[in-house]
Amino acid sequence: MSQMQEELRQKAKELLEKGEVRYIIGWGKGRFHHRPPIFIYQAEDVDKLVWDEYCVANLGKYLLDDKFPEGKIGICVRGCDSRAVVRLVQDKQVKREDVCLIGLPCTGKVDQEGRELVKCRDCMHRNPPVYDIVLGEPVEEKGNPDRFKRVEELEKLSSDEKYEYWSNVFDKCIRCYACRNVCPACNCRECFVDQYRVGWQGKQKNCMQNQIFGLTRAYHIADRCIECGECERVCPVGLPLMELNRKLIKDLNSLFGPYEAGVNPDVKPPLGEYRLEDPEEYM
Amino acid sequence: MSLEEQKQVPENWEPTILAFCCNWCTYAGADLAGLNRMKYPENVRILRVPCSSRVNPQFILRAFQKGVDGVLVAGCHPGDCHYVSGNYFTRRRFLLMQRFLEYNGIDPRRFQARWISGAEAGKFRDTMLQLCEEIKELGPNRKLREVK
Amino acid sequence: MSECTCHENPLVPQVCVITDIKKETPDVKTFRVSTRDGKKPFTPMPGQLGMFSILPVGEAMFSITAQGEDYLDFAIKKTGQLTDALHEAEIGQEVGLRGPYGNTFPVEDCKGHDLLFIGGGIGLAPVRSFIRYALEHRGDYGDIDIVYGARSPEDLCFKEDLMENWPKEKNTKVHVTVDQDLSGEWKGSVGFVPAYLESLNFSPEGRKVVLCGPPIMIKFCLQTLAKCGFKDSEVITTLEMRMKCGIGKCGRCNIGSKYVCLDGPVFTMEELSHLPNEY
Amino acid sequence: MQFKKSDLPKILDSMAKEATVLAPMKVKGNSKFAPWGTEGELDFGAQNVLLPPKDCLFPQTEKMYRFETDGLKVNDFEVINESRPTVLFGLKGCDMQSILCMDDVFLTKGYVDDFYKKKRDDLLTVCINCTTVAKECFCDSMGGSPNGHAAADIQLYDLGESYQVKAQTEKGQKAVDSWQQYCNKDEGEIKEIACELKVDMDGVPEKLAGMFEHPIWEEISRKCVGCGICTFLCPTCYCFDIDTTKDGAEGTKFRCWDSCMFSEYTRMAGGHNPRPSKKERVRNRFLHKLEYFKERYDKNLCVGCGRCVAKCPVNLDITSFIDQVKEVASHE
Amino acid sequence: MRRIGVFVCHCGSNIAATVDVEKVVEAAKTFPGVVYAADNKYTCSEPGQEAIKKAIAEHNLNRVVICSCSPRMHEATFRKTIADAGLNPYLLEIANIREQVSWVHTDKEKATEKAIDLARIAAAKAAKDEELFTSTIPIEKRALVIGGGIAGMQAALDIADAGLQVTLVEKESSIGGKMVMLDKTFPTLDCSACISTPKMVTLSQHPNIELMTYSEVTHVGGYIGNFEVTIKQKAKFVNHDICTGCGLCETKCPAKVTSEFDQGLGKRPAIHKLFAQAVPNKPVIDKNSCLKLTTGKCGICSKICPVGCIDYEDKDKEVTKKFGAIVLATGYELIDWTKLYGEYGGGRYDNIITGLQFERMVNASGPTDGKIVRPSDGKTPKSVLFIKCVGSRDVNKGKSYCSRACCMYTAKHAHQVLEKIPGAKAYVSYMDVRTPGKGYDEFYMRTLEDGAVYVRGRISKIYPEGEKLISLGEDTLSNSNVTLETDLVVLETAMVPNPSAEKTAAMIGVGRDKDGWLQEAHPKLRPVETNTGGVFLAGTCQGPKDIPDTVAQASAAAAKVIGLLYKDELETNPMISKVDPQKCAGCGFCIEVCPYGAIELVDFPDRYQGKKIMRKVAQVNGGLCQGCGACTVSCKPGAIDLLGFTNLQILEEVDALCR
Repeated sequence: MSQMQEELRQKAKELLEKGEVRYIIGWGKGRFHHRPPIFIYQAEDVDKLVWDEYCVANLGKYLLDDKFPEGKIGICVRGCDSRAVVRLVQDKQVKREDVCLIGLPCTGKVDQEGRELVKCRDCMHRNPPVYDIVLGEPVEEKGNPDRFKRVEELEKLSSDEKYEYWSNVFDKCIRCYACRNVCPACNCRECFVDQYRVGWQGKQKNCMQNQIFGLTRAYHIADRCIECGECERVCPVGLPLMELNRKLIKDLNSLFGPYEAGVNPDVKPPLGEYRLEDPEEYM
Repeated sequence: MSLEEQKQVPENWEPTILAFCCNWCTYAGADLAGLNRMKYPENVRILRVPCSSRVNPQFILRAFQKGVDGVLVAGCHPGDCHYVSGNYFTRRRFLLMQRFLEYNGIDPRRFQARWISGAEAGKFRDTMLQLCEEIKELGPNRKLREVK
Repeated sequence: MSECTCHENPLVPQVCVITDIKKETPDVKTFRVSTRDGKKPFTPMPGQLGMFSILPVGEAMFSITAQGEDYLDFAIKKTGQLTDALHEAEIGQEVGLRGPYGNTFPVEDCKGHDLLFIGGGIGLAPVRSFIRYALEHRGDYGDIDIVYGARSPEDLCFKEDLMENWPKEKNTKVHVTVDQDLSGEWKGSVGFVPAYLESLNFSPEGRKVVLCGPPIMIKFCLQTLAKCGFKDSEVITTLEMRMKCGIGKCGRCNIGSKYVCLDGPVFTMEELSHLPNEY
Repeated sequence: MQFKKSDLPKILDSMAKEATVLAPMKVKGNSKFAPWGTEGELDFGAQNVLLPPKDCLFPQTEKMYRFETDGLKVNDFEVINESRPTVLFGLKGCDMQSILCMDDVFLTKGYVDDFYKKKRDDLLTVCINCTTVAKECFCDSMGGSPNGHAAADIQLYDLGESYQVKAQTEKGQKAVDSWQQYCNKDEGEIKEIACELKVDMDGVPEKLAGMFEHPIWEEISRKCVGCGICTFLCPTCYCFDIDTTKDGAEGTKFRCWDSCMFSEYTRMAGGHNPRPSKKERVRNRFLHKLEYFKERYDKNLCVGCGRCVAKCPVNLDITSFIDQVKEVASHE
Repeated sequence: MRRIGVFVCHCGSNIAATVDVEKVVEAAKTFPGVVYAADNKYTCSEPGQEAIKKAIAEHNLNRVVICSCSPRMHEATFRKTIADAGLNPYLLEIANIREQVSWVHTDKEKATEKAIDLARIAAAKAAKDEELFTSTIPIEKRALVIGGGIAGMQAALDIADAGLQVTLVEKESSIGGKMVMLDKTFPTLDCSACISTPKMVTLSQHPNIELMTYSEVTHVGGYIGNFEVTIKQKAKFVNHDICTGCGLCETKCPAKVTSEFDQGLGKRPAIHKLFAQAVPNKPVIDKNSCLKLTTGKCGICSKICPVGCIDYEDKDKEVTKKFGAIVLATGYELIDWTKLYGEYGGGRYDNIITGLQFERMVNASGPTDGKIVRPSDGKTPKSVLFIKCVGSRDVNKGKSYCSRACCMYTAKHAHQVLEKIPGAKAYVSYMDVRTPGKGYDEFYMRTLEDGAVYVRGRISKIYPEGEKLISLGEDTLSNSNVTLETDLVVLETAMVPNPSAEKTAAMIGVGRDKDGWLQEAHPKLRPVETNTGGVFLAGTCQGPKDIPDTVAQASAAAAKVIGLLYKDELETNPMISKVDPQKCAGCGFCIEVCPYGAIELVDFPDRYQGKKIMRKVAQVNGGLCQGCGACTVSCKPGAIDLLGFTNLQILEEVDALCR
């Protein structure tokens, strides 16, 4: 891992010195084993860049803080970040030519106690699908055989048990909106939650309002979720949000054909188009 | 409200069913059912929308939140949509939403979609009969419901 | 400053009635409010605000522009969801009211000074409470000058005060300007308030300035006043837009360690210069 | 005065008879102060309970008053302010200190928040000293101590097999009297411990006072995602918003937690927002925690509980910030 | 406070019978925002509307809710009423308590409760109604007529006579359609060519009509008043500007193929005029049968052509024009009976022909110069059997509907046989005889008097025996089987929609009914309009009909087009989508779901981190947007909203439902 870190620092210095990018987004040292995102403007600061098994946060969404950059932005992208950037380009929030993607094949990350993260265990694209530069050799993809196992388990429950399960989950939600703020698919200028005038969603924190927020947000990103698992990772009360998103992805695949968000920039999200021969149940 | 309390049903309980009907087909079908004096139970409230593609899945969540027991989204047959492709999108959205609600514990019969054209008054009446009967059998819906 | 006396719980309003609605401009109305039994809800000092709630829509802070024996006047501009509902209210409608909140204009240490009131658009409403107070205690104050500007002639608030009542008062001069005049009948000056203020060229000796209006106007007026030699301690303004709960608990109105609801909304520019530039 | 750890459940049951006893528990994978009796097991572990105790004094959603309009008339407001005697059992030093901060805010400076006051008067606080310390705790650098708190009604000291009891207020004394049957007189030897994470706070508020325009804010706020984790998990954050649930003609006015990190927190009528970007918001939160509150109430608003350090998704951590403030020259 | 007035209608007894109207009025008074509620015997009548206007003035209402019949019925009427009273016409909500309550429920108490619910919902929506204003779009003063049969010709002539420019597009090489194939037309028996060819000539010489034969419409974009239509002119290989139509090339062309125009009875050369009196009277080369174009060997026609107008290099040309209105007159085809009726030989026996083939035979300019012959041996048949309803009124084999015109033209055919072949026998096997027109039944009676034998029953089988054709059937009147031995059998087959019309209709967005006929807006009230603005129907493309009805519809469609193009600009539907630039992030997902391409991304000046920038924001074209609302759901933050059915209004309706 540290050999890659040297390569990354070398490439970053080179890009900054040649002026190809104005700054580079990567991971830096934080308290304990935290590797918070870091923004390197000067070539001599490249030594702050870190690449080890603790670099966990998704960097894609920071491009939204600088939508009209003067120069190019360099950004370290693992598999999930690269898919996040592809989605942001598809959503026309980021111009592909404004960004220089430094691809880093990733073998999975660990949490503060060294345990493999759930999101990396389930990762389907360890090599960045889209990049401008790639460092190191591609890692072999291990895929995720039981990608929908948990979803299938839940589907077997009776409807009361399912409701009991999900209302327990949403009873714990404290409405901190971390899941929305880290999600690359959530890039609206004004979220439906903040639109008190239209009144989609109440501000009260109770099980029912949390459920409405959770279900609505899951449905909004149904065909845009890149399964990066950040929402589950950052949730302070540990809600299993990916089980909602994966259910929608499973149905989308079975109903309208296999689709993985953010892998191929030309494939459009399925809910934005239709085919005459879609499955028909309402005749 | 624990699940057991939810099971008791007040005796003369009548289900409240909300139907989003597309103005060009199903709403016209409902009018035709009226013209032909076809009879169906009083539990359904019809909301007119320009096209079934106007119905936002969030309205369905809002309906269950406000205590509706069953929701129907009805529009033109694919190919007949007055707005050319409206119902194709409706079909995609609600095939997904139906499975999603079922996954969250809402009985799928509580939320249905149908294609009913302006000429199919009979089919409209039969849908209403079938819907009311199914929801009456399912009992009041207390899931996702706002406690007053 | 007088305590809020409406209800033992400071966050719960008392029920009052709108007794009169006067249309000042196309988007500003003055609402006269008194309690159900016709009395004055509370006795505010100039510059204080009341929390006005239209049920079931919501509540917001508005300055008390005038007060009488048994009523309080609020001049409110139509800008959002709450004010929309308010502008559709009718006479006899019951509303919730609590207050008064905020500190007051420094009526005491302005005594003996000349007063220069500068208002922009709806900004005249809070300043008017001090003007009326000064005119009631005319002897305590020196010359009074009122500089007021609005977008267009029909956007001028409190026209009868501006045109008839105030000019008749002893050595009180009213200078009115409009940003642009499409109708053509407007005889007064045309131009923005800061430029107009500069042309009037007031001398800073013994004069205190009370300033309130849109942020852009305040910014340029401050520059003009500095040019005329006014010291920051002489310039007083009100930041009532920042107020939310009124009782300094909800944490929203802080500028640095000061809470606008408790330590403001009236500040001298000198006090504000010590605070972080975030208002 | 001591009682054996095995008697603790009995004591809690006895208190639960006429008051709601809240104890730090793990309930369905959620670590919070839960009423004694809900299934889940007590958790006096090193890591502080995730959800802060402020929820019992200042609930996340609190109904204030109900109203009903018919036509132009509004009938009288019906205030909802019922509260039961509660016991906050197993408080750590930092959480106790946070309650004192909240008392200053809600009970002083001209207005007394009636809702808070009623709940505060019904509250009995039972503090416990920390036997182990989490790596994020830094309460002793912020004026607190892991070994108990003087302001708690009752202070318990963990002696391994039993708890040493020390009533510190007459309210506490009254409660301890009711425990007599379980207690014996001897005194145990109390072990003192200290936090691993150290932060040097002196001179920081004064230095921060002059750092409003400092470039450090731009640098540290860049990585913030603007979510509400730090504010909702912080025991001392008290900002709230007031809103209404409308149901036709009647409705309820309620207040709910709000976060200064949300983008529309200071958006005013007409759209003007004095804190438009993350930089202003992060700056305001840190300055409020470390400087503004100190100036106003002469207390640090950060009690060093370490919850935000642990749970911030991008490790925007107040301790690192304080270290940076110490190093950097104040007027760059 | 919104000042809402609620008016509950008795509709005589239609509503009052099962809904306690007074109770609804009392309940309406308690709704939030309602300041006045009243009932009315007939709200849509003159006194009813006056009562509304008076109430609006008296109580200065600013929102109106009317509980009456379906909005599809009287929404326009009531909008005009409140507009006359000075209110914006869109501050109106209608609760349908007739078709969807009183007529469909029996229990009065529950029906009243439902009516109250619907009134409350309408009042909740009305409270959030905003004033809407129509905007205007320019109109292109040109009409396009697709299909050159009698329907297309009549419509084009009427529109052109009104002084408007018309383009008539016909896919064959000449206009005339099916009518010009016929010999005589019922009931007057005047010769079809005599009444249609003069029309064709006046049309070709009409200054306002641009005739584009041998052309097809390939793309239709735009909207009412501003259609952009791309027309492909198929390569004619003959330069019509120089060609004099002398016909020399036709006589010399060696490639002979079966003539579609003669329904396969005769032959025609590769270079051919569709028929003798074709308009334009100039030939085209059929590129599939011309030897020069298929094999490269020949070229006789170019050699002998006196003016040298043959051009083998001719290519298809596409031209795009703007039109204000479109008339579809794509006509019909006959059903392919050979695949459906094996019992009639399935096309194996030459002497079983269709009605149109019979028409071509009996037509003087037809392949047999007017003589009725047996296609097998060319002899004159002594006895002819006509079978009606072949494919029509036959649910399990053919079409369920009646093709309307066959009864009359079968009587005509029988009359022609009896008249042209002295001593011949004409049998007609029928289920019913439908003669619904002026002079129709008298014509049928005369055919009976001429000696036509009408056998009431269906022919179940036909098989050849020697030279004769044996038809087995029954005679339900005498309740006996019958066997008919005839020389010739003519099947009067069903009309079916023109297959190429399906593609054209899909391009324009016009629907088709269950049988494939183009879908009219309303069968009784708007037979010549479609649900797509600015598109009209004429003739059999909308359903089987005879020539008098076709011409009537063609003139009706023309009247509609003239009515539309008479105005300089068109008021647009105000209930369209609108974008809030502050909420729109320019993601463009609404563009993908909009069926009319009414949304585009435009630059929007804004400030971003202190800098002035231009960012992309969606914008709705008022003329194109039809107000379906699909975009509002694809827009997650709700930046685009549908006026008249806003998210806020629908949420209010759902909230009001369970109060």
